[in-house]
Amino acid sequence: MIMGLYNYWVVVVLMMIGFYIVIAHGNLIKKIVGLSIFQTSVFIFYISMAKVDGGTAPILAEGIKQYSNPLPHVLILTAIVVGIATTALGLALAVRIKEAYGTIEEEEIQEKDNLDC
Amino acid sequence: MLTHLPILQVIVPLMAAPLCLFLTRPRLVWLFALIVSGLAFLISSLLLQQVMESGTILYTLGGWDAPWGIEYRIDYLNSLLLLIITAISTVVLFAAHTSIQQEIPEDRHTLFYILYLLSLAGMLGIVATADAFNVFVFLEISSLSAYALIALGKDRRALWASYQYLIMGTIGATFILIGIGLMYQMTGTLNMYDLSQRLPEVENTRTVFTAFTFVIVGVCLKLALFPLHLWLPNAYAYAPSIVAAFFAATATKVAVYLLIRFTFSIFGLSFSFTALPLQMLFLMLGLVGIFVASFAAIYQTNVKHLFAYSSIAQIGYMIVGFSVSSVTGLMATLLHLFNHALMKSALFLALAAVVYRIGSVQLNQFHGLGRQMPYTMAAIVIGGLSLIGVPLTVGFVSKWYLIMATLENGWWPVTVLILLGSLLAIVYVWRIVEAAYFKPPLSGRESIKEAPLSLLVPVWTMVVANIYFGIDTRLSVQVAQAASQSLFGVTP
Amino acid sequence: MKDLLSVIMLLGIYSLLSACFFVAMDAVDVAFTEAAVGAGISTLLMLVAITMTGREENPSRHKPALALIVVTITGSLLIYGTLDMPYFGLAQDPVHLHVAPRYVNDSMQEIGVPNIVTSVLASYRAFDTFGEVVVIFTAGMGVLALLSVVRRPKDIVIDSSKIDSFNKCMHEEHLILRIVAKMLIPFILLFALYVQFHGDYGPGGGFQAGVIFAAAIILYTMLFGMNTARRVINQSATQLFAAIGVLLYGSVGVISLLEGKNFLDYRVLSTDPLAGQHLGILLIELGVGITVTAVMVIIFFNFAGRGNDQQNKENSDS
Amino acid sequence: MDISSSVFLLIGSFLYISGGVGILRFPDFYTRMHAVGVTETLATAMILIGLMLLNPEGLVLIKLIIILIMTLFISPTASHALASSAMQNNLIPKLDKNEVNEKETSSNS
Repeated sequence: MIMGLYNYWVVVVLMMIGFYIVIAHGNLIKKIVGLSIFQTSVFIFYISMAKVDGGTAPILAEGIKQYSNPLPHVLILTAIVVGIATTALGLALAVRIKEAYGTIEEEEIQEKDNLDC
Repeated sequence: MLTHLPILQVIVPLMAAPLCLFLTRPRLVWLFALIVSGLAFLISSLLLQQVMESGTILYTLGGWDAPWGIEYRIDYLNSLLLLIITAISTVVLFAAHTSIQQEIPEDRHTLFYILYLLSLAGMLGIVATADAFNVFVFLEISSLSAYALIALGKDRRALWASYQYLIMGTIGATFILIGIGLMYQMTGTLNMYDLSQRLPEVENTRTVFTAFTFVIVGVCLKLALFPLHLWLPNAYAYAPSIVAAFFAATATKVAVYLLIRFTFSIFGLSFSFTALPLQMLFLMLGLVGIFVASFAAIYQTNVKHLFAYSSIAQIGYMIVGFSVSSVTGLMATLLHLFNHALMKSALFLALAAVVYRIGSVQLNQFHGLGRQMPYTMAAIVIGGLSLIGVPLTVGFVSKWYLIMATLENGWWPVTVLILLGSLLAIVYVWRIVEAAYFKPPLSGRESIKEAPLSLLVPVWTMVVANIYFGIDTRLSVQVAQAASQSLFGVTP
Repeated sequence: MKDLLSVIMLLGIYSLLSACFFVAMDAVDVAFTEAAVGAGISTLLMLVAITMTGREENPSRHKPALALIVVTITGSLLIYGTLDMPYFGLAQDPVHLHVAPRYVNDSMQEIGVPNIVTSVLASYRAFDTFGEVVVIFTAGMGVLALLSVVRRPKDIVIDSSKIDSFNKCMHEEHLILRIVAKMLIPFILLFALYVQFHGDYGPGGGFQAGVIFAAAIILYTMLFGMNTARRVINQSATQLFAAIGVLLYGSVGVISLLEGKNFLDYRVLSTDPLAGQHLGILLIELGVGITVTAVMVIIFFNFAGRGNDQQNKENSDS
Repeated sequence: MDISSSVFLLIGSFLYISGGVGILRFPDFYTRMHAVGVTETLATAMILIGLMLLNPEGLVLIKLIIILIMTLFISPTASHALASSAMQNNLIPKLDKNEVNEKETSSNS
């Protein structure tokens, strides 16, 4: 059981590290870093399930019988692109927030908002 | 071409968006976007007609059969949603040109329309597809454009609201992605229909249970179900008025659709309501959501905030209907989905008109507007009556079915609570009426005029729709009934 | 760690390591993309962003207890979920028995491309990829809506005389870097084209090629300055290119619609279905490549342009 | 052939490790850079040559040669860029061998 599942357990640990950074840290850039780790660990999870022991990369060649599953690879290619798109937009927002509020710390922004109200 | 309607529904707005970059003048872009949205509306009504005549429509993309390629599957449920989204989008776009003149800088107008069309296409894609991963891709298209659209708001708080929405939305989407991955791992397929066939074999595993939980939590984040609603009020309040009108009427509806699709069509009724104490949980969350959000709405001084909290309360009603898990209950949810879209678009469009004239939506700025902008204020009053659920408005119809559903199950305490929730709605709507009609106009503001016709026409279109569908309920009830019956597997 | 620069560098290393892991897991295409995107472009964007937002993180006052509880619940739920999972790497896992075998066994006869990932990506699930291109396009438009700076024509007139003198003094400083970069850039561009058109046979394809192509342009911009790069690369033309890529992809689909087949059915593109598939994949990969390049360049230019603009403002204030 | 390639690979790995030790043990930025910059170029070259000997024909060989040439250009340039930007940002190289100074830099890093 340990040999069969350890890969997924590592993924869960990575995932939770990323998730923790997203919700616990107040710095906007760091939140995006956490999001990135979170997403990358999901990619690792998908790719792990595609692996077949003794298989090779899914590029057809003569003399090879066993290939790894190509479908998760395709899904993750798409997901990586979605990830970078989110990162870019999040960073753009962080830059604008810095210009508008003069800070990228969550608590200071909340304080300034409360003053506005 | 009629056989290609399902795909045209999505790709028409999707491909129109990049085409906008080739048009030079914002006015042309607006006209183009309006035509595209109108075309999408036409397509969706044709689709609904086809579904009513010949049942579910299947469409395979790229000519590959379903579990291998991606498939579109249009039934009553999707076609109802498609119709709502395209109709609201067309009416809202009609008002967009006037409204964004004041709220968005001139050089961003073209980008605004592009992002708007992308967001529309993303929502249509989520609703039309029958492939679980395709849902994720289109979810991201609609959410990314939503973040950018919200951040276009004038106030700097719009940026912060948009950032919070981005974080919550991405966590939600990633949860859905994990859920889809776990389902795929157990079944080896991504097609929704295929999943529903293959999941029962493995439904007693802990992995499927985890997959279900993750999907539900992810969708609830997008849905802004209490207590995951924290991103919603600010996002709606500080976004440009037009964006708020569009999203308040459609975005959460798409999330409700996903919830229904995943629980009923993929995991199946028996699994969904036995694996978790889902019924009790959703009933509780829905009711608590109604009360907390309604009380919060009463204490708001910003009218957009007020209506945003009222949206959260209305989502509570939909979830209560959902948790009844009977044909009537689901029907009430679908009807409320349809009706709430009508109400909220009318209300937020009317607010857009107010912003256009006085530049603010603080409650204390509303004083005396009842006489200065009579048509706009009348629209807000009718929309508010509809929120409360007064007879002859759409709000009455859906509340009626909701109460029927709870009584059918013998949940009379729930019925009482729903009625109490409506009383709270009276309180917050009354605050606006009081400010607008019973307070003297503010000094220095005597010259405020009625909103221009280009804003009044869409507002009143929605108001008339509110009344029309409140009196003539044939279309909405028939479609909602057919949809919920097919989801429960009852043959009519 | 309070220094955001090192946080970002570590994130880059993490991405590169996960790319290595993907190679070990036989996912070469994914590894390629992760190396180019995670370790390359996203690290770069974050670095540009922290030049504007500052690299120090404030000491935090938050209470992590709630976050810890949420994370522990989610984590234990996931661990609970893994217990019934099919074991890692076994050939009889359900993932490998349903749907996927057709891709492995029949894609050669149906599509005729050795790289199965490419054939699934570009033909069986081509609509997902279309969605992916639109996601990238959306991100580009979103960044444009958030960050683009309106240039007054006055600035540009003053610029052109300034650029040359500025360039000369910079030339001394970055002599070695510039010469090496000048030698490298053609190779990078060539490599991008290779990846673009070799995607059918080996790892690679439109997306990776687009990122590499954009990397060459970004390298040029970093070394020779925004203003010099602006002379070469026209901003509004880049935006049009982003649109053209999406439209190219979409119009391949529309052609099949007009021919009476379903959307993105490439078999109509040629009399021989296999040749049609080939042509279709080539065209859509080209569309992906164009859009990705254009959008990456748009994103970088807007970030960097915003930074320059901020500096100019500070200078004129002081 | 196999033996010679393994010898090259071993030398390369040893150089990498010594570079890594250098990063940890050397006192300040410039010496650390020196340790990595010098060993890394040579180590990469050694490993690439080792790989070439393993597979001395065909497309792979050409690719390896191209990688080798590129590395010979890029890694010294990267070290140069790092060092010069450190210099521009007023990081003063440690010149005296004062014990106190050494402790400061190691605690800073």
